[in-house]
Amino acid sequence: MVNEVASVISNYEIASNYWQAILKAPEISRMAKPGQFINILPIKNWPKMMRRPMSIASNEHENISIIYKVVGEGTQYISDWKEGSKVDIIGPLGNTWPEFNDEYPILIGGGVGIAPILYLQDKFSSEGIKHHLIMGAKTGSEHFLEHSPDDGLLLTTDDGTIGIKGTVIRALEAIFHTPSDIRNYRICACGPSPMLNAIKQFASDYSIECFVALETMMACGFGICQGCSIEREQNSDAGSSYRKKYSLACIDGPVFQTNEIKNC
Amino acid sequence: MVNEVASVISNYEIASNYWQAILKAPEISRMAKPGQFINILPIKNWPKMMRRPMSIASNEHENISIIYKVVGEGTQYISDWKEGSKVDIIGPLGNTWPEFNDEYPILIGGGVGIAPILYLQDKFSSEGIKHHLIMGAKTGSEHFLEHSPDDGLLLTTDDGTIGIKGTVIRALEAIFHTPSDIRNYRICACGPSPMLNAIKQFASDYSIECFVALETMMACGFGICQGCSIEREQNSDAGSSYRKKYSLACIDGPVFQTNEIKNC
Amino acid sequence: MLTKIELLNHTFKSPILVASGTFGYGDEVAGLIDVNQLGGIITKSVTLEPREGNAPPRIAETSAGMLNSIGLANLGVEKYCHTKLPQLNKLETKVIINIAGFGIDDYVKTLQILENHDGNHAGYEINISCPNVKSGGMQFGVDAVMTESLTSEMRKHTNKLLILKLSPNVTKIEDIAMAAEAGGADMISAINTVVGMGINIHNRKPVLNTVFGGLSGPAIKPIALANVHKIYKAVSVPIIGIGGISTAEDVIEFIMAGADLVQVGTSNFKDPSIGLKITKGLEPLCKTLEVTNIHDLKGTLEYY
Amino acid sequence: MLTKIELLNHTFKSPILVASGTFGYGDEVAGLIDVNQLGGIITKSVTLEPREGNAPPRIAETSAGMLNSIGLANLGVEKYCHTKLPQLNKLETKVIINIAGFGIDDYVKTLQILENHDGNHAGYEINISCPNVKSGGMQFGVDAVMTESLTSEMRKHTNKLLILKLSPNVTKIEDIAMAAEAGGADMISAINTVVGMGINIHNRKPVLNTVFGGLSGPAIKPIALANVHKIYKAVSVPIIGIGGISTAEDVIEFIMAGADLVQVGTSNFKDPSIGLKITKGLEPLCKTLEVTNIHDLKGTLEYY
Ligand SMILES: Cc1cc2nc3c(=O)[nH]c(=O)nc-3n(C[C@H](O)[C@H](O)[C@H](O)COP(=O)(O)OP(=O)(O)OC[C@H]3O[C@@H](n4cnc5c(N)ncnc54)[C@H](O)[C@@H]3O)c2cc1C
Ligand SMILES: Cc1cc2nc3c(=O)[nH]c(=O)nc-3n(C[C@H](O)[C@H](O)[C@H](O)COP(=O)(O)OP(=O)(O)OC[C@H]3O[C@@H](n4cnc5c(N)ncnc54)[C@H](O)[C@@H]3O)c2cc1C
Ligand SMILES: Cc1cc2nc3c(=O)[nH]c(=O)nc-3n(C[C@H](O)[C@H](O)[C@H](O)COP(=O)(O)O)c2cc1C
Ligand SMILES: Cc1cc2nc3c(=O)[nH]c(=O)nc-3n(C[C@H](O)[C@H](O)[C@H](O)COP(=O)(O)O)c2cc1C
Ligand code: FES
Ligand code: FES
Repeated sequence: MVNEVASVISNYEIASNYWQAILKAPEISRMAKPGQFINILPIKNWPKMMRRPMSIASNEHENISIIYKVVGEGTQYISDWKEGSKVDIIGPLGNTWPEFNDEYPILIGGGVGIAPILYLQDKFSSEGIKHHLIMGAKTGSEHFLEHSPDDGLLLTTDDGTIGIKGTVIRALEAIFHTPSDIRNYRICACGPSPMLNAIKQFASDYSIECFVALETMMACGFGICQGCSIEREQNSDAGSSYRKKYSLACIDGPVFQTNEIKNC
Repeated sequence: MVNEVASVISNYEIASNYWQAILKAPEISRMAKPGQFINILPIKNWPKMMRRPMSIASNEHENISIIYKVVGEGTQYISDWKEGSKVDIIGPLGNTWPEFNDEYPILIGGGVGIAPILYLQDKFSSEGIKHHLIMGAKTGSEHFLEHSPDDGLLLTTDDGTIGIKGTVIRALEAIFHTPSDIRNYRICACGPSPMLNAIKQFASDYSIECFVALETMMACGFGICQGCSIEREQNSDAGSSYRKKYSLACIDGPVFQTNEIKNC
Repeated sequence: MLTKIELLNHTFKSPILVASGTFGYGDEVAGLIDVNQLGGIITKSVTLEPREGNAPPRIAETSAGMLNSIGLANLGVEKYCHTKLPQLNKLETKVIINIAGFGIDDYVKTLQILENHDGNHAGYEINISCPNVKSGGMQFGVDAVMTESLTSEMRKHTNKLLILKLSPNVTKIEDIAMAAEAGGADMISAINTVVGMGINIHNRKPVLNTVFGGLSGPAIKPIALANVHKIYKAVSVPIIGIGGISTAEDVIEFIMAGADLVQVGTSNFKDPSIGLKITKGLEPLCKTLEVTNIHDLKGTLEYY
Repeated sequence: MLTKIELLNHTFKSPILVASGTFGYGDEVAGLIDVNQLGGIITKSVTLEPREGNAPPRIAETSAGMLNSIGLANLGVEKYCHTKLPQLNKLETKVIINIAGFGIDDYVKTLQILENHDGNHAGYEINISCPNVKSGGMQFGVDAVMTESLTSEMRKHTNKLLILKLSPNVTKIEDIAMAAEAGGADMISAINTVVGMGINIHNRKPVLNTVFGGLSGPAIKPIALANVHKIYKAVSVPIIGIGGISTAEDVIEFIMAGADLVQVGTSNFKDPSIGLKITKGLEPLCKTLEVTNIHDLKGTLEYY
């Protein structure tokens, strides 16, 4: 974890209200692993008390990227970043996805939850590991990739404008209703809570291992404020004694196995 | 007084750390008089509670201008205004300089205090009324006009790099030590408190009528908060009963005759 | 009429009133907004005698807030009745006259004088956060017994709305609220400013002439909301929520916490039409929240 | 050494300490800053038994501040002594251990266990703002008599610095400060967080699981400063000023108001190296203010 002044390489809208910023941040880039995030000061005189956490969406050479939606003041300022802007970020923060041995990855991203999923997919792609990627959105204009089922890339939209009509669960069902030899599926997902809870249920029904990257309010991002607590399903052995009943999303997470935690 | 959305015509540095912004604000322009000011919301999400008051420095057709120094967050944001930006201003606020009949005007501006003085000078110039204008600054790079004693324009600098070396008092002395027929001088000044207090003293010593435009903290700018009180030399008859001992700089001022008030 | 409020036989056009000391007497802002569209206006505190107010500096900026020590500058109740009341009578919105004093007598006399004049005002808001000379500089607002005596004494002299405005600078605001209720207050309004201070490090003087002053603005909103909710749990009279309100969402928070009406204060300085903007913003919010009248949201906060 | 402070036989490298609960145990930030350059560190409150803390949500943002209700999550004093104390002993800055409890016994036992372990720590900061089960949910920090008993009881068990940390949620903080002084406290620190609340209007639930929480950050700076100045006028022991500090100018304000040292809390979250940045900023400010040691500024506020 370092506090780095990154410089903005590019920052533009990649789909309707979805933005991507590429940042030159050599230190963080060197250390980062999929699933980790950075904590951003949106502008120099940022009047609020908390930085804005954003998952790392890609990491190449010295550049990391974030994919974000403009939802409030912080993300509004982030979308104003210009090429060459200097921005104050802390990272990499948090844990990473589990080691994959021979498990078959189904990656699912809902909305901007796609960010930490894309970084993981990059890893699988570069290592030539076969996997499925499901991306969910409300409508077609929010997608920035092509629906290509043959390559394992399934898009869903609530309104059916692109890909499968319905939620990502419909895409999951499609995969599981297609005859296949694969038995050791493992889901890695990130997105809005209702989606993750539905996936958690699905995984439990089908007895599939399932990991999710969670979002909570975070004041510090590195285990000090204890604000980002996540209620566990059963007490944890790991971590300090005060992290048995609750885990901290910023250091014990953001990635959790769904059966560890009460709710997504 | 109206709340107007003005559009920025231009905004640039006219001298070292002195900026001028020209705003198209037809309503305010139509009503404004020299000495009056506007109260500015520097940016849309301005996190502080108070607008930033700025004197009107010129008023032509539908355009008013302000001249300002970047001293803090508000003026920093103002200096970021781009051509075409929409800005939220309230005005015109405050009183105006006294009526001139046959009094001979000596106008004095120190630092950014020059703004309300220039607007007044514009009026005299356009009416062909003879006057003197003294402008004081720390150093030459802060001046944006030419020293031209023959036209009645005297510049002073603390370090002597341009014009008369010393404070504006030196320029005043120069005028008063030059033999002249004029007897009915009247000073109108704006600038930092120490300068105004020195001018007040000078005027009193030489028994000259003297008016100053004052700056105080202002929360509302139109007589409601009662935050901008100025202690009077003697009780006032004008205004409400609670404005006898203290005047309100935003409605009873910003222009005061120096012998009305305790301190500048 | 999603935002019309019927309360104690009065109809408020909206739950948004403007707070005492932050809107003058309603006439100063004539060029900027139509006061009659507000739910009501609380006038600047009036006292028995005219007051010049404190020496400058009287205000300072703080993070998301401001400090003030105006010192209740006002023209005194007599002049108020002659110059302000006739104007206020013409307003087509609820007028509530805020009264301040330094002892029970003061308050009662001021009230009596106002009652003796023809006023259309709906009632009185009693500011009990002024330094009380008799108990050695402490404030009424911090003493439950005194609050009850003051309230019941004033209750004898008016049938109009009697609203006690509480100070947050106490250990248990519930006790003061219950005292006001016991004394016969029709409503409680809360909060007045929080005691604060600032220093100009360059001249080594306080930013306010009086050293201590009142903190207001969004900075205190969480404090105000906590106090309103505590009062809501302690009394059954209606409540007016005050403190840091600047958005329609803020208003809903106060109503869910237990307020019936709210007042907007400091935010008026930054945007004199904020009250009307908030009022406009309330309609769509009520629709999103699926209520037919905003009052249905009162106290609907659900605990975890 | 413009900013070195000599106080009660201790040397603080600078007046800037980091506040309890906002800097962990000093090890978590290792990658970001050199803790040893700080004036000191106050560790997260430790209690007799381990505590899991409150259910989420535990934090929320407010204008220029934040609300928290962490619920004193900590590993308990036994484990603290075994896992944290040895690490803290290695620090080359002043360590002050913050203790919280729910009754006098609690506090004293925790202190005794700490005293029975080898610790290089300079002293204890006693957090008396926790809900006290015995007096029905009220807090120690609001009762002068209890504060004095607690202080004098703890005084018997340690010769290290005993610092009482006061709550601002009281009518007269001076009374509590005087009680702590009478009980034998070496110093007073103030303030802990201000009671506040927020509501998520969409799910109609409080933003904190516990409904009420503690407000901190620049929003409360004026409140903190007022409390520090009131305490300064009431007691003669040294004072640690806390609340919303984020700049070197803020530090000077607290010192002029009467503080000897200060703590930076919430601002650490936004900028973990803020403590060191402020320290750097103090040197030039001391020069501008023409003092040879920053301590010369203590209580130099001049009234109008
Ligand atoms: C580990 C982590 C990774 C994230 N990754 C991404 C990402 O890749 N892309 C993306 O678009 N968003 C991501 N988020 C969410 C992102 O942090 C919020 O959208 C952002 O903080 C909103 O800021 P704002 O000022 O624009 O909106 P605000 O108006 O402040 O808030 C809008 C909403 O955002 C949420 N939010 C605000 N502050 C925080 C905070 N400090 N922590 C968590 N949530 C907050 C709240 O639920 C709030 O209601 C992530 C959050 C976490 C915790
Ligand atoms: C009637 C009037 C006319 C003015 N005309 C001009 C002008 O023509 N050109 C110009 O450059 N400046 C003018 N000023 C001063 C100008 O308002 C301040 O410089 C500006 O508000 C500073 O804002 P900031 O956020 O950049 O600085 P901050 O960091 O907020 O403040 C820097 C200093 O500016 C002063 N200041 C801040 N807010 C206010 C306020 N609301 N009212 C008064 N003073 C304040 C304070 O003394 C403060 O120490 C005028 C002030 C008044 C009252
Ligand atoms: C400049 C100023 C003057 C005030 N004057 C009065 C007053 O005369 N009487 C009163 O009861 N409250 C007065 N108040 C307090 C407000 O009515 C209100 O209770 C407080 O400011 C909190 O609300 P806000 O945060 O919306 O401003 C004043 C507040 C300010 C900022
Ligand atoms: C997340 C958080 C946790 C805190 N935990 C403690 C604690 O365990 N013990 C304590 O005495 N104070 C605790 N505090 C209070 C701070 O130490 C400090 O008194 C308060 O936050 C005001 O300072 P600030 O405005 O600089 O944050 C905590 C504050 C925050 C924000
Ligand atoms: S965000 Fe502070 S502990 Fe997780
Ligand atoms: S600035 Fe509010 S009365 Fe003058």
